[in-house]
This record gives sequence, structure tokens and C-alpha cells, in this order.
Amino acid sequence: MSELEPAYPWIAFSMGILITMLVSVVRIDTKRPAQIFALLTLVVTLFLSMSVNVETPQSLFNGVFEISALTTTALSLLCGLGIFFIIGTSRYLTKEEIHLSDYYHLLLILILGASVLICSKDLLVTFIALEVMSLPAYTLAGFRRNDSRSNEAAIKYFILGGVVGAVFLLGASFIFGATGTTHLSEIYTWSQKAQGDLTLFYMGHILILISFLFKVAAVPFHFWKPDVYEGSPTSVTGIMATVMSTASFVVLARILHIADFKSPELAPYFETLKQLIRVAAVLSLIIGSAIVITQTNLKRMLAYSSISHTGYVLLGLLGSMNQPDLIYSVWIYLFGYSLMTCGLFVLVSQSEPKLDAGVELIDLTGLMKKQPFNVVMWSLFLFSMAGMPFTIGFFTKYFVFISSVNTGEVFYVVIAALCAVVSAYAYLRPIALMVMRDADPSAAEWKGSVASHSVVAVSAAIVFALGVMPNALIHLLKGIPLQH
Amino acid sequence: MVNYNSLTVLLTVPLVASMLAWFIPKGIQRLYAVFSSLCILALTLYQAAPVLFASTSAAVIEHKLAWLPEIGVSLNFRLDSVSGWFVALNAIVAILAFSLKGVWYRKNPRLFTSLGFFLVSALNTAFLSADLIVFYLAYEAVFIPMIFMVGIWGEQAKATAVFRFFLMSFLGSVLMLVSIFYLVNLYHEQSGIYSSNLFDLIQATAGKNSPNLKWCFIGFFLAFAIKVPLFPFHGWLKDVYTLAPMPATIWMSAILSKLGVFGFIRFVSPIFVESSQGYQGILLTLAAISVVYAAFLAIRSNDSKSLLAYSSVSHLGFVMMGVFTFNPGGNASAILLSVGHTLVSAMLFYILHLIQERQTDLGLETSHGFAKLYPTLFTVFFIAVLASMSLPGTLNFAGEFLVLIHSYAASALCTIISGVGVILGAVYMLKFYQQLGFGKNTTVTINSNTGAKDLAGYDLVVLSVLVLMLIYFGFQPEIFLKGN
Amino acid sequence: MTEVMVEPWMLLVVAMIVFAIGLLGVILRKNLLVMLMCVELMLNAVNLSFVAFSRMHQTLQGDITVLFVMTVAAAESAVGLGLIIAMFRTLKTVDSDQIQMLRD
Amino acid sequence: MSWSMVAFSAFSTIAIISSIFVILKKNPVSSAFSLILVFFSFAGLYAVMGAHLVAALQIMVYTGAIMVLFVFVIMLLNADTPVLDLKESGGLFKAITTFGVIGLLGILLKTVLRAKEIQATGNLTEDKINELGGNFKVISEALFTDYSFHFELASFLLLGAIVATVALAKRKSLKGSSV
Amino acid sequence: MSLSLLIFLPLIGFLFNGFYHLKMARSEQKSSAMISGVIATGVMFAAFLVACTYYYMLSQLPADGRLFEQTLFQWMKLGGLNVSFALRLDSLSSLFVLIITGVGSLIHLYSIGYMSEDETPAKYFSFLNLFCFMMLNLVLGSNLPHVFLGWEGVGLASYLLIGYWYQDKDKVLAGQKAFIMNRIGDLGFLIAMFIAYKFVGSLDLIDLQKATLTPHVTTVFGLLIFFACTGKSAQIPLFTWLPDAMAGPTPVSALIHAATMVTSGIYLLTRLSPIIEASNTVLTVIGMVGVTTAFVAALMACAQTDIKKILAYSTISQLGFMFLACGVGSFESGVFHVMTHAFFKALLFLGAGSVIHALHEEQNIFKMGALRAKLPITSITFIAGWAAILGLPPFSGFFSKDEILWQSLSSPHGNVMLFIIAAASAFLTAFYMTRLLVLVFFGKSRVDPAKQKHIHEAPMTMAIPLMVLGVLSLVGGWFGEHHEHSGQEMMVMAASVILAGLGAGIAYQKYKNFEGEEKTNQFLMSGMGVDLAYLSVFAKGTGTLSKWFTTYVEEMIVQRTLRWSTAVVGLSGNLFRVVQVGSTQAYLMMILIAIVAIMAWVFLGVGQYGKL
Repeated sequence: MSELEPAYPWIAFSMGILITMLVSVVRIDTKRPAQIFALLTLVVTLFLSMSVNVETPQSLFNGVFEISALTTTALSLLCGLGIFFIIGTSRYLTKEEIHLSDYYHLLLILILGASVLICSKDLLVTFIALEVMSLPAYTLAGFRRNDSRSNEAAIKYFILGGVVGAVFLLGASFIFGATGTTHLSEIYTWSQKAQGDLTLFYMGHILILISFLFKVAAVPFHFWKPDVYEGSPTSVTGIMATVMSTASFVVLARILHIADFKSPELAPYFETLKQLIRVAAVLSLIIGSAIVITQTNLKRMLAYSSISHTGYVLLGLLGSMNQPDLIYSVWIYLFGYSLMTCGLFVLVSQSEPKLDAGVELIDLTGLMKKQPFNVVMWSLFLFSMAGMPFTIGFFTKYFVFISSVNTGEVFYVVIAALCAVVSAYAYLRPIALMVMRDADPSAAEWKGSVASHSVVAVSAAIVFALGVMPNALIHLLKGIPLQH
Repeated sequence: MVNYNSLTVLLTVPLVASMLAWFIPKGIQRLYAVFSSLCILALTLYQAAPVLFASTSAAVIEHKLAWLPEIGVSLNFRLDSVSGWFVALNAIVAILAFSLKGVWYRKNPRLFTSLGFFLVSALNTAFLSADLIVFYLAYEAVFIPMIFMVGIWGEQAKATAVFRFFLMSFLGSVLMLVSIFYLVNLYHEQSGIYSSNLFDLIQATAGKNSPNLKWCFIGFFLAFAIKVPLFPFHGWLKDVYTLAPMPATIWMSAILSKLGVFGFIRFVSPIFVESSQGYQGILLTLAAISVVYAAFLAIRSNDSKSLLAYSSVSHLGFVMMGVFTFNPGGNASAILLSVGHTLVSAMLFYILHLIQERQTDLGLETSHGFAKLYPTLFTVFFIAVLASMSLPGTLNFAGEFLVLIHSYAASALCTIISGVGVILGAVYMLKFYQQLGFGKNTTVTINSNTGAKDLAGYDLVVLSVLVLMLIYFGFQPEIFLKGN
Repeated sequence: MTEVMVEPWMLLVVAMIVFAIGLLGVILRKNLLVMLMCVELMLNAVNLSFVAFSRMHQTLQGDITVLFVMTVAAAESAVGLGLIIAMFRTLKTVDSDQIQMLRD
Repeated sequence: MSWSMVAFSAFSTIAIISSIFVILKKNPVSSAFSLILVFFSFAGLYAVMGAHLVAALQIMVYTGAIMVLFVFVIMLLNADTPVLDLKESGGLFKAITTFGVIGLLGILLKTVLRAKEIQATGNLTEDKINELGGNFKVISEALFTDYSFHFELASFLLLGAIVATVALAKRKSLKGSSV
Repeated sequence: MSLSLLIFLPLIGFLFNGFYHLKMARSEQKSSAMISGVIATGVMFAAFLVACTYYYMLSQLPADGRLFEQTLFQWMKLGGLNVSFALRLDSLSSLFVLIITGVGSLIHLYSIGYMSEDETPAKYFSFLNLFCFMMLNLVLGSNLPHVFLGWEGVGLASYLLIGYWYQDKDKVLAGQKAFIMNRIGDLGFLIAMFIAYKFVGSLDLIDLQKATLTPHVTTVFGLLIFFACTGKSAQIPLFTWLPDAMAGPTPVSALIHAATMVTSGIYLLTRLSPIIEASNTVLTVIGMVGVTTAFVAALMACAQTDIKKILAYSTISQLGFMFLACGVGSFESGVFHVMTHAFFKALLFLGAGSVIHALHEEQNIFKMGALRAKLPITSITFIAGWAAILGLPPFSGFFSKDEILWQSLSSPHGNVMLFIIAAASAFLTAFYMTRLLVLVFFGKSRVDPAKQKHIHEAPMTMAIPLMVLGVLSLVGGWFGEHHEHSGQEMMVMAASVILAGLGAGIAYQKYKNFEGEEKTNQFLMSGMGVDLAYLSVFAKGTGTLSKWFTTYVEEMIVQRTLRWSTAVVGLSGNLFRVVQVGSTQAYLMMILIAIVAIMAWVFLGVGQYGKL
């Protein structure tokens, strides 16, 4: 029995990437092998990660890489999302003429980066993994080379991401300066007996926090999101909204719990920190929900909606800062949100491409007549986004709200609830267009492959089933603490 | 006396009916729907008989199923003298709503039937649940079919109406949700376990009167006041009532509004004993204003449906007077009046639809003189109008009389103000009936696609049964009062 | 005359100044290539601060970190330049003002 | 003043001035050359601090590889189009940014200046390093032991970067092709 | 035999005729006046027989136990409130029952002839039976809600019958007016019930009669009940509906708006007399209102030209007399007048109906004249009615009216002023009735020549009721309880007869040879503008209020708040969007500012705690 056994999913994943690339080189004339091997890789990883049983967290590689229930679960989620996207958007890629082997290689590397990111217990590893995740993302964002908007999205994402990467690194160097280490566990130990002037540590912490607030697009660091979402290929946007956000949120949670804030030395700073998260959460909620109702572009709308969802997750994180065992509300939120977003983006990717124009809301008019099944799917996902009952969206909000109420943040819950009402308008509007209006002649055609329909159906089934019987999910995620 | 009984069938059977609708040929959907709702009524009466026909109000049927043990939410169904009648009414209203012929049986009939039964199921769940979270879920779920019904089969320009309806209701209900969370947390703080059971929460708030509880009360109040609706939260009502297809209007005015009434009786008054006593004056004033204000608006209405919409608000104001007495007698009479209002408003909209089938122009600026053309229909219509004006001998009189006699003890002034509504009620109902029925029939706008003459056949049977119920229970309301 | 030794904090000051200049450059310059250079400048400044902190703590961890950061910087600039070239192909410009199609 | 101090002063002055040039020079080529100067002087600063390996790699990686890439791309793009004369930002924008950056710099400086008194957590003084076989050896050993995971991860980073660059470099509308 | 027969017989008639009407109307056939009329009259007559039997049985009982009671079922029971549906017959209600069933069956009989030409006689008779059913409930009800059932029910029947010819919008509106004005009064009734329940704890009439209340509550309760009565019995201030109610068929006016329904106010006051008497304020108000109404309505009657309107104002005036009687505490004399008035006013109305019928719906008295010869039965019976209302001995009105006049002077609550106004009203009564009589039956004929030929005497179904009522008007006065007359009373009697003779003489002189049309006082003719005032104040006021509510409150506040709140949210969305300019540098700058702000905040914020 090897010491590395818990890491098998990750190792298999890396091997899979290499094999996929090798196979692609051998069969250079077609993209099919890349697709199949990418799928295989993800499936194998998924099974491995589900079969790995980590009762207690295991630190590997001198403690920089920690495998715990959280990371294996998250890896399963990431792989599942990857599988969904690969199956669901295959037709979209062909339509957009970007169905290349490279796409799959980059996608795999991106997911690998994300999967390492969630395990990282070292700031340097975090940085490198972040870049492993981001570099393919920048490239994939610019994959629709026929469309200058795609290019623009990639460049914007790249520049902003680069600067923020430098900010992260500066923060890491400050923390290194303050503590003499970049290991999170050592930093935690250090914090328990930290004394004296801790400004350097605080500033470093704030800087890395900011860089991850940027990654999860919390206001006021959200500017990149709508532009990048709109310009990127829909399948990539979906990956960003699910895989990358999930990983970033997990890291954000780790960063928020970087030190032992129970120690009296750190208490004042901790209060400030909570205040900061509160402000970010409220701003994200308000601004996200307020803008989302003004949007006409579907992907932009989803971008702003994800900004407002960031607000909810931040509320959940706030709850976990007050009471660490409430972190499971964040996990449930991430899980549910990823699922419904995945379904939505696969649905969005079913629209026929139009020259120099994105998928507009107006394209949905009259879908009821053309594709009643899809209307049901759209409605389910959108209702889930709005937090209506019998969808997982209700329970995601439920746990965030109740954890915030539990920790005394009732006022912010009220704000969040009001924002939910405002953004519900935005989610209802597409449904209204689909159901109430006859098709606009300028509306785009919607065609999905059997594969994408089935992906949508499966994720819808999960969204619905978990909305009715969330027991298993709650049970699974409630037992996952955030380890220090 | 507690009688354990499987109440779940009351929600599962409509749900099954909702799914079965997709396998029924389109041509016989109406038959199917009416027959199934009759079966549901029979089932309801059979299930609820031990409570409904018991001699005291203490009879209770309870049924508990575990659902989300992690968070203390259970399917705790409770059929007692409060919820029993609403459940029965729900089945009756379903029969009426499904009985109407119209565009909904031509365009997507399966969807209509399916949504309708879903609505029935959701409403039953809401009425039966003694668990606040489950209640909330069902309360929200009611929107979904409603939105689709109005959206798909409504008249032109319905989008704004639907949005208003949805957003206002949603606003109220999310605030209620936050309040529920607060209460759940309160109980958690006291007992260490999570529970959203009504009786646990009653225990949690017993004898307390903190400012936060007042805010919670306001949250609940808003939710239900918007639902009823109570002045000044009625802004959504007119448009959506007017533009909705008739079955949806029937559902909304007859039974959805009762959700609010039910909520006040079931949840607000036992949980917030102190606050409801404290705010009783304001509440009664609002109810009285509702009565008079809506009556004035009804007088001004030149459209049959909006007149009925406002009359509904006005009468619900009376119901709320009874509810806001916060004593058993007042509540029992409010339930009695609710029954009356349900039957009468459903009947009036039903009749209006029958007239609409025959005549297209139903504006109230001119008198139409249809009474001569359809003597039976207008006889029944007149009886409904009389009941709506709560003429003695009808169920509504018994209800209104008992309500006012109880509210007089609470606030003489408000009772007298709302008494003015009795006079105004006569003004607008007579105007309504006269403009349609009396005068010379000069307008020849006979709806050509229905050869329907006078009331006959199925409609006659249905309406006669309703008339008999109104009059019979007008003299024998004991069954609803149970010696309270 | 006392010997003034080079203290690590002095390097930190230099690093911060260069970092700030780099940031200023990214924001003010419109040429994407120069913006990219400024990002490199920022990364370099951070490297310097790592080394300085490393000296303060008398470890070599900072030095090693710098090596990885260099790797990342190289990869990043490669990808960045690739993106710029791709953009230049479609838009015939490297002006960041020209890429404002995506906006609200 | 010691030699190291002199060297430090010189290198840091050059570094700061050249980095100012990087952002002031209109021509990207000039900026690039200023940047090279910055990198050189940084290498000098590393050397002053005794980080010899880093200093060497700084020159090799940054000046040798990255900057060559930059200059190459500038030349490539500048071949026949006058795209490099760009408008400047507006005055207000400049002012706000400058104030913002100065504010940030102030905070950063205040922060790092408070760190003068930090207690060393390690024990690798210069003598100790020399004892262990010198800067190069210690770092290299650490790289393949303590930092092996980082190293592996970095290889995937480079792999990703290669795939990305190749994918980006492809011409338009290449259907179905691979690496 | 049971009491419930009394109410069920009309109910059966109502249901039979109702369904008969519907059946015929559905097949667009004309229902038979004979079938429906005979059924309706039959059930009423049967009810009358039942009533007579009960009257006899009642008279056999000892004087203090004259009460029959039958509980049909329990109606409403909630908390301390227990309302049963029970019938209770005592001497007061038995008198009313006799009037209702007796006069009612006569009018039913009369209607057979009167409505023979009508299109929907079955509907008419069903409504008429409905009315009787409700009226019987009113007088037989054992508790206030039961009385209220009848109270609103007769209002309903009145509404239906006034607007019987519903294709004529004006008639429908007249019915609506009657109903709504009644409802205004009914609100008083309702609130009175609430007060009664609050302070007595029961709504049973016997409990109420026994109840002792604080003076304040008594006054409020009495005034509210009286207010309800003013609506039903067309007293000031709610009297304006009655003249308009003449839009209905004439037999309806005879039955409802003269003989029975309008007197239910007297019934209620008498029924609750223990409470009413307990408050001087209430009595004074009732007396003042009654006598004023009597006088003012009589004045108005003098200015009318429509035969039915004259009778309508006359009814109001006579009702005023009855209220005067109640107001001076002499409820028996009020009830006595109810009875005699029922006879002679029904007679007068039926006679007028006969005239109208003969002249083909002509109602203007200045287009009549010299009809005595052509309508002998009608004119003779009409004269009997005239004599009765004038109070000429030995006609019935003499006994009852004199009693009232005497009581207004002599009772502890009476005074000279009341007497003088009442006497003046009696004088005016004589004047306008004689005017009516002379203009219609005597003098020269002013009938439209085209109609002249078709004038015919009423058929037997109409004539028989006239004759019966004529006899009753003559002898009705003898049914009352007579007592010894003091000298003072004889003087009052003489004075009233003289006044009546005087009024009649003046009128006769003025109108015996009258030609053309009289220019009557418009002010008086239009009901002293009260109607118009109500119209502009209440009807228009309601309209204006609802318009204000609709335009100002609903549109400008409620709806606008909704619109604005959505607009504000949308606007804020657009405001927040402004920063989304698409420029990378701008984003960077904003991020920079955010970073600086956050760092400065943390730097300073943490510094506050002195931990740096």
C-alpha cells in the first residue's frame, strides 16, 4: 500500500492528459481520439476519486498537497462537470469550428489545475496551480478565432488575470515575509502564537484575498466577468462558471481560514475581515442583481447572475467565519450552482451561431412552440437559479440563509432575500419570452444534439431530484469540514 | 382526538393526475380533468371526513414522514378544522376551474391539465403542512403553474402583470422565509435541535416579545397580506386577474387568496401572539380600508373582470377583519366567510366566462340586457350576486355577520367603516348585474363560435349545486363552525 | 565612518517602487505589449521582495519561489504574446483601446 | 560605504529609473530595452543579496528568453503597420491612477518598513550555505526534494503553455487538426 | 298544522312560479297568468286561512301567554352567540301576519287581472310570493338576525318588483335606489345587532325586551334601529326612494310600498318598544322625525301630478303619522294605523291601478277626469278609501288617526307642537286626496281622446279585491281596541274632522272645474330637492370618491409606487452598468482604487485597535 494511494485520482488524471496528448499526436488527422481519451481520463478520475476513501486528511509532498473528503468530493464534481461539458458541447464546438484536439488538451489541463488548486496547502503551489488553470482558460477564451470578440475576451482576461496574479504573489511574499513560510499549515501554527506588529501579514492576507475575490468576481473586482463570459465560446464560459469558480471558492475558503483567528491578537483584524466580506457580499448581491435585470445578452446575463450568486456564497463564507462548521452551506451552494449553471450553459450552447452577435434573450422567443422539452429544461434551471422550490436552487439558498441567520447576520439575509426577488425578474424574463411570445423572425434557431439534450436532461434530473430529496447531498457535504 | 391517517394521498394523487394528463388524448382532456378532480374531491372528503364531519373542532388527523432529518424539516401533515375546509374547497375549485371550456383546451391542453393538478397538489400541501419550511415550499410552488397559466393562455400584454404578480408575491414570501429562519434559529438556540414544526416554533416564541420577533411578524404579514391581498398591497391584482385565463382567475381569487387567510390563522396568530395583539388596531384598520377602498375601485371599474377582482379584495377585507380579531370565534367565522367567498367568487367568474362564451362585449359602460336572452343563466347569476352582497340566507351573510359581530368587539370603528362596504357592495354588484342583464338588448355581439343558448347541461348542474350549497350552508353553517 | 550594510528592507523598498511603477504602467499604457512588459515588471518586483524576505528569514525558500515564479512568468508571457499575435491577426492592432466591443 | 552598498545603490537606481522609462517611452522597443536594463539591475541586486542562482537565472530566463521573445514579437508586429503610436490616456484618468498608485505605494512601503524587525525563522546564514555547498547546491537539492511537487506542477504549466501557444499560433479555420 | 306553514306556503308558491317561469322563458314561451296567478293566490289564501286559525287559537290563550313558537333549526352558533331559525307568533305578529296574508292574497288576486297582458306573469307572481315569504319571516322571526333576513329579503323583493320591467333602465335604477337606500338603513340594523350582542349577549327578541342597558347604549341602539326603520319605512332622511318605487307594477305598490313592507319599521319599533321607550332622546327623535315627515310629505303630495306619486307621498306622510305615534310612546295606535292604512292605502293603490289600467298606463291626473261613470266600482271603492284616509267617521282612518292625534297631544311624550303639525298634516291630507279624487273621477274629462274609447271597468279579479278592501276600509276601524273618550279627546276628534272637511272643501272648490294642467310648485314636486341633493351629495359623491380613489390613490400612488420601484431597480441596474465600459485599463484602475481603499481601511481599521 503506497503512501501515494489517496493521490491516485490526480496521478491518473495527469497520466490521462499525457496519454490523450500522445494519442492526438499519433492520430493527427481527427479530433475524435482526443475527445474520447479526454472523456476516458475524466471518467477514470471520477471513479477513482469517488472510490478513494479519505477518513482523515492526508498531506503529501511535504504537506503542500492535502487530500481530504473535501478535495476528493470536489474533484468528483469537477470531473463530472468536465464530462458533462465535453459530451454536451461537442456539437457546439463543431458549429463554431473550434472542435480541435487542442481544445481537449487545454480543457484537461485547466481541470487539472483546478483540481490541484483545491488541494493546495502552499501559497506557491496555489500560485502555480492557479496559473495552470488560468493559462488554458485565457487561451480557450480566445478560441473562436473568427470572432474578434473572443480574442478581446481572452486579452482582457489575460491582462487582468496577470495583474491580479502579481497581486497574489505580492501578498504571498508579504505572508512569507511575516511568517517565513508559504505552507498554510505552518502559517496556521504561526498565527496561534503570533504577536507584535502583524501589519505585514494582514496586508499580505488582504492582497491574496483580493486576488481570489477577483477570481470569484466579487464586487468590486467583477469587471472582467461579463465581458469574458460574453466573448468566450459558450462551452468555455460554462467551464469558467463552474469548474473555475468552484475551485476558486474552495481556495477562497481556505484563505479566509488561513490563520487561527480565535487568538486575541488577530481578533480585531478578523472583525475587519468579516466586515470586508460582508461589504463584498452585499455589493455583489446588490450590483449583480440590479444589473442582471437590464441585460439582453444571455451570456452576459448569466455573468451578472453569477456575480450575484457570488454574493450568496460570500454570505455562506461569512457564516463559516463565524462558525466554521457552517462551511457546508458553501459546499452545497457550489455544488448546486455548478449543476444548474452547467445545464444552462449547455442549453445556451444549443443556439445556432450568428455572425458577430451573441445569444440574445430575444432569441428565446417562441421556443415553446419549437421545443417544448427545452422550455421545461430552461424553466427548471432558471427557477433553480431564482431559488424556487423543488430545485436544488432552493436548498442552496436555504443553507446559506440559515447559516447566516444562525450566526446573527439576519440583516444581510434580508438584503440577500430582496436581491433574490430582484434577480428573479431576470430569470423569469426568458421564461416569459419563451412561453408568452410567438417567435421573433430574427430569433436564432436552437438545435441540440442528442448528447447535449441528454446532458441537459441528466443535470435537470439531478437539479430536480436534489430539490426534492436533498438528504444524500446534505449528508455528504455536511460532514466535510475545511481542514487547517 | 388525533387520528392517524395517510394524508399524503391528498398531494400525491393530484400529482399523479398531473403526470397522467400527458398520456390522455387531447380531445378528452376536459373530461379527464373534471373526472379526476371529482375523484380528488371524493378522496378529500373521504380522507377528511373524520375531521370535517366531527362534532367538535378538536378532531385532528396527523401524518408525519421524515424528509430532511438533517435540518429538522419533516413532512408533517395536519388536517384539522382550520385546514380541512380549505383542502375541500381546493378540490371544489379545481372542478370549477377545469370545467370551463376555452382556449386552454385547444392550445396545449395537456399542459393546462397538468399544471392545474400540480397547482392542486401544491395547494393541498400548503394547507396541510404543519411544517413551515414545507409550507413555504408549497406556497412558492403555487406560483409556478400560475405563472405558466397566465403566461401561456392569458390575454395580450400579460407579461407585466405576471411579473408584478410574481415579484410582489415573491417579495413577501422571501421575507417570510427569512422570518422562518429566524424562528427556526430561535428554537435551535433554546433546544439545540433544528425544527421548523409549527408547534415547536410556537413554543419557541411563547411569551416573547422582542423587536426581532416584531420584524418576523412583519415578514409573515407582508407575505400573506400580499397574497390576500390587503390594502395597500393589492397593486398586482387587477392586471393579473383581468388578463389571466378564466380558470387561473378562478384559482387565484377563490383559493390562492385563501392561502393568505389560512397563513394568518394557522401561523401568524399562534406564533406571534404578542405582536398580533400589539398590531391588531393597524391590522383591523387595513382590513377595513381594504373593504371600502376596493369597493370604491369596483364601483369605478368599467370592466367586468376587474370589477369582480376588486370585489374580491373587498370581501377578503371582511375575511381579514375576522382573522384579525385573533380569537377562535373570529377565526372560525373568517373561515366560514372564506368558504362563502370561495364559492361565490368562483361562481361569479364561472358565470362571467359562460357569458363571455356567448357574448363578446362585456364592458360595463352600456347596458346589455342579456337577461332576456339567457334567463336561467342570469337567475343563477343573480343568486350569486346576492350571495356576493351577502344577503341573509346565503352562506356569505352568515360569514360576514359573524365576522363583523366578532370584530365589533375588537374595534367598533373599523367594523362600522367596513360596514360601509356592505352598502357599497350592493352598489357595485347591482351595477354589474344590471349592466349585463338589464336594459334593452341592443348590442348584437353574439359570439358566433358557440351556439350556446341558455344555461344547460353540465354547467347547469354545477351551478345549481353551488347555489344549493350557498343557500343550504347559509342556513346550516354549523358544520364550519363546530361549536367554536 | 560606520559601515552601512545592505539591509533586506532596502530591497523591499526598491521592490515596492518597481511594483508600483509596473502597476502604473499597466494601467496607463495602451500598448498591449508594454502592458505585458509591465506585468513582467511587477512579477520581478515581487521576486525581489521574495528574495529580500528570504534573506530576512535566513532561508532559501524565497529563492526557490523566485525560480518558480520565473517559470510561470515565462509561460505567461509566451501565452500572452500568443494571444496578442492572434489578436493582431484579426484586429490589426495592439491598442487596448481598440478592444472595447464587449461592454455594457 | 561598503562595496555592496555602492552596488546596491547603483543597481537600485538603475532599476527604478529604467522601469520608469519602461512606462514612459513611447516606442515599445525602447520600453523593451529599458526593461532589459531593469532585469539586469535586478540580477545585480540578487547578486548583492547573495542569491547567485537567482541572479544567473534572472539573466538567462528574463533577459535571454523572455525579452528576446518580446522584442521579436514587437518586430513582428511592427513590420509594416504604424500601430505603435498610441494615444495616451486622458488627464483625469492619469491623475486618478497616479494618485491611486502613489497611495498604494505608500501603504506598501509603510507595511514593508514595519517589517525591519522580523525575527529570522531559518538558520541558513551565508556561512551556513557555504558550509552546505553553496547557494546552487542547496537550492538544487531542495528543488528535487522539498519542491518536487512544485516542479512537477510547473512541468504541467509549461505543457499547458506549449499547447496554448501552439493552438494560438495556428492559422484560422483549421478544422479537425491536432497538435 | 304548524307555524312553518305560514312561511312555507309562499315559499312553495315562489319556487313553483320561479321554476315555471324559467321553464317557459327557456323555451321562449309566455307563461300563463292564470296558472301562476292561481297558484300564487292559492298559497297566499291558504296562508291567510292558517293565519286566521292561529289568530283564533291565540285569542283562546290567556292574555299573558299568547305566544306560539316553533324552532325549525339552529342557524348560527358560535361562542356565546346562538341564533336559531325559529318562528314566534304573538298578538303583534299575528296582526301583521293577518294583514300580510289577507291584503296580500287580495292583491295577488287583483294581479291576476292586472298582469294578464304581461309577458312573464309567472316571474311576477314568484317575486310577489317571495316578498310575502320574506315579510312573514320579518314579522315571525324570533331573533334579530331572523328579522334581518326578512328585512333584507323584502328589500330584495322590492328591488326585483320595482325593476320588474327590467328592459326599462329607469325602472331598474329606481329599484336599485330603493335597495341601496334600504341598505343604508340596514347598516344601522347591523350595527344595532352588534351592539346588542356586545351588551346583551343575545339577539333573541325576548331577551332584548327584557334587557336592561345603560342609558347611553340604549340611546345609541334605539337611534340605530330607528335609522334602519327610516330606510325601510321611507322616513326622513331616507324617504326619497319611495316615490321612485312607483315604477313597479301598481299592485306591487299597493302591497309592498303601502300595506306591508314600509310598515315593517313600525313593527320593529313596536317589537323593541321596551328599549325604545327607555330612552327619551330616541322617542323625541322618532316623534319629531315622524311628524316632520308626515307634514313635509303631505306638502309634497299636494304638488304631484302623477297619481301614484301622490299616493306614494301620501304613504310617506301616513307612515310619518305612525312614527309619530311610536314617538309619543303609543305604539298600539301606530300599529292600529298600520292596519287601517293597509286597508285603505292598498285600496287606493289598487283603485289607482285600475284607473291606470283602464287608461292604458296613463298616470297624470291632469289627463283624467270624470271617470266616475265609466269606472263605477273603482270610483265607489276609491271614495271609500278617500273617506278613510281623510279620517271621516265612521271610516277606519278616523279611528286610528284620531287616536294618533290625541296621543300626540296627551301622552307623556306628546306636546302641542307635535299635535299642531300633525293636525296641519291631516288638513293637507284632506286637501291632496280630495284634489286627487276630484281630478280623477269628477269634473270634466281631460282624457286623451284616443284613449277615451277604450276606457273600461276592471275585470272581476280586480274588482273583487277592490270591493273587499272597500268594505274593510269602512269597517276596519272597529277592530281596534276602544276605550272611553274623554271630553278633551272628543274636541280633538271634532277638530280633526273639521280640518279634514275644510281641506276637502278647499280642494273641491279649486279643482271641481279644473281644466288644463296645473303649474305645480317645482320645488315641492321634486321632493323639495332632497332627492337631487342626495343625488349630488351621495350618488355623485360616491362616484367622485371612487374616481378619486381610482385616479389619485390607485393610479398615482399604488400603481405608481409599483412602477417606480421597478423603475428604480432598473435604473440602479443601469447606473451600476455605467462602469462596465469595456476598457481593460478602466477596469484596472477601478480595481486599483478598490485595492487601495480596502488596504487603507484595513491598515487604519486594524490600527484603531492599537495592535500595530
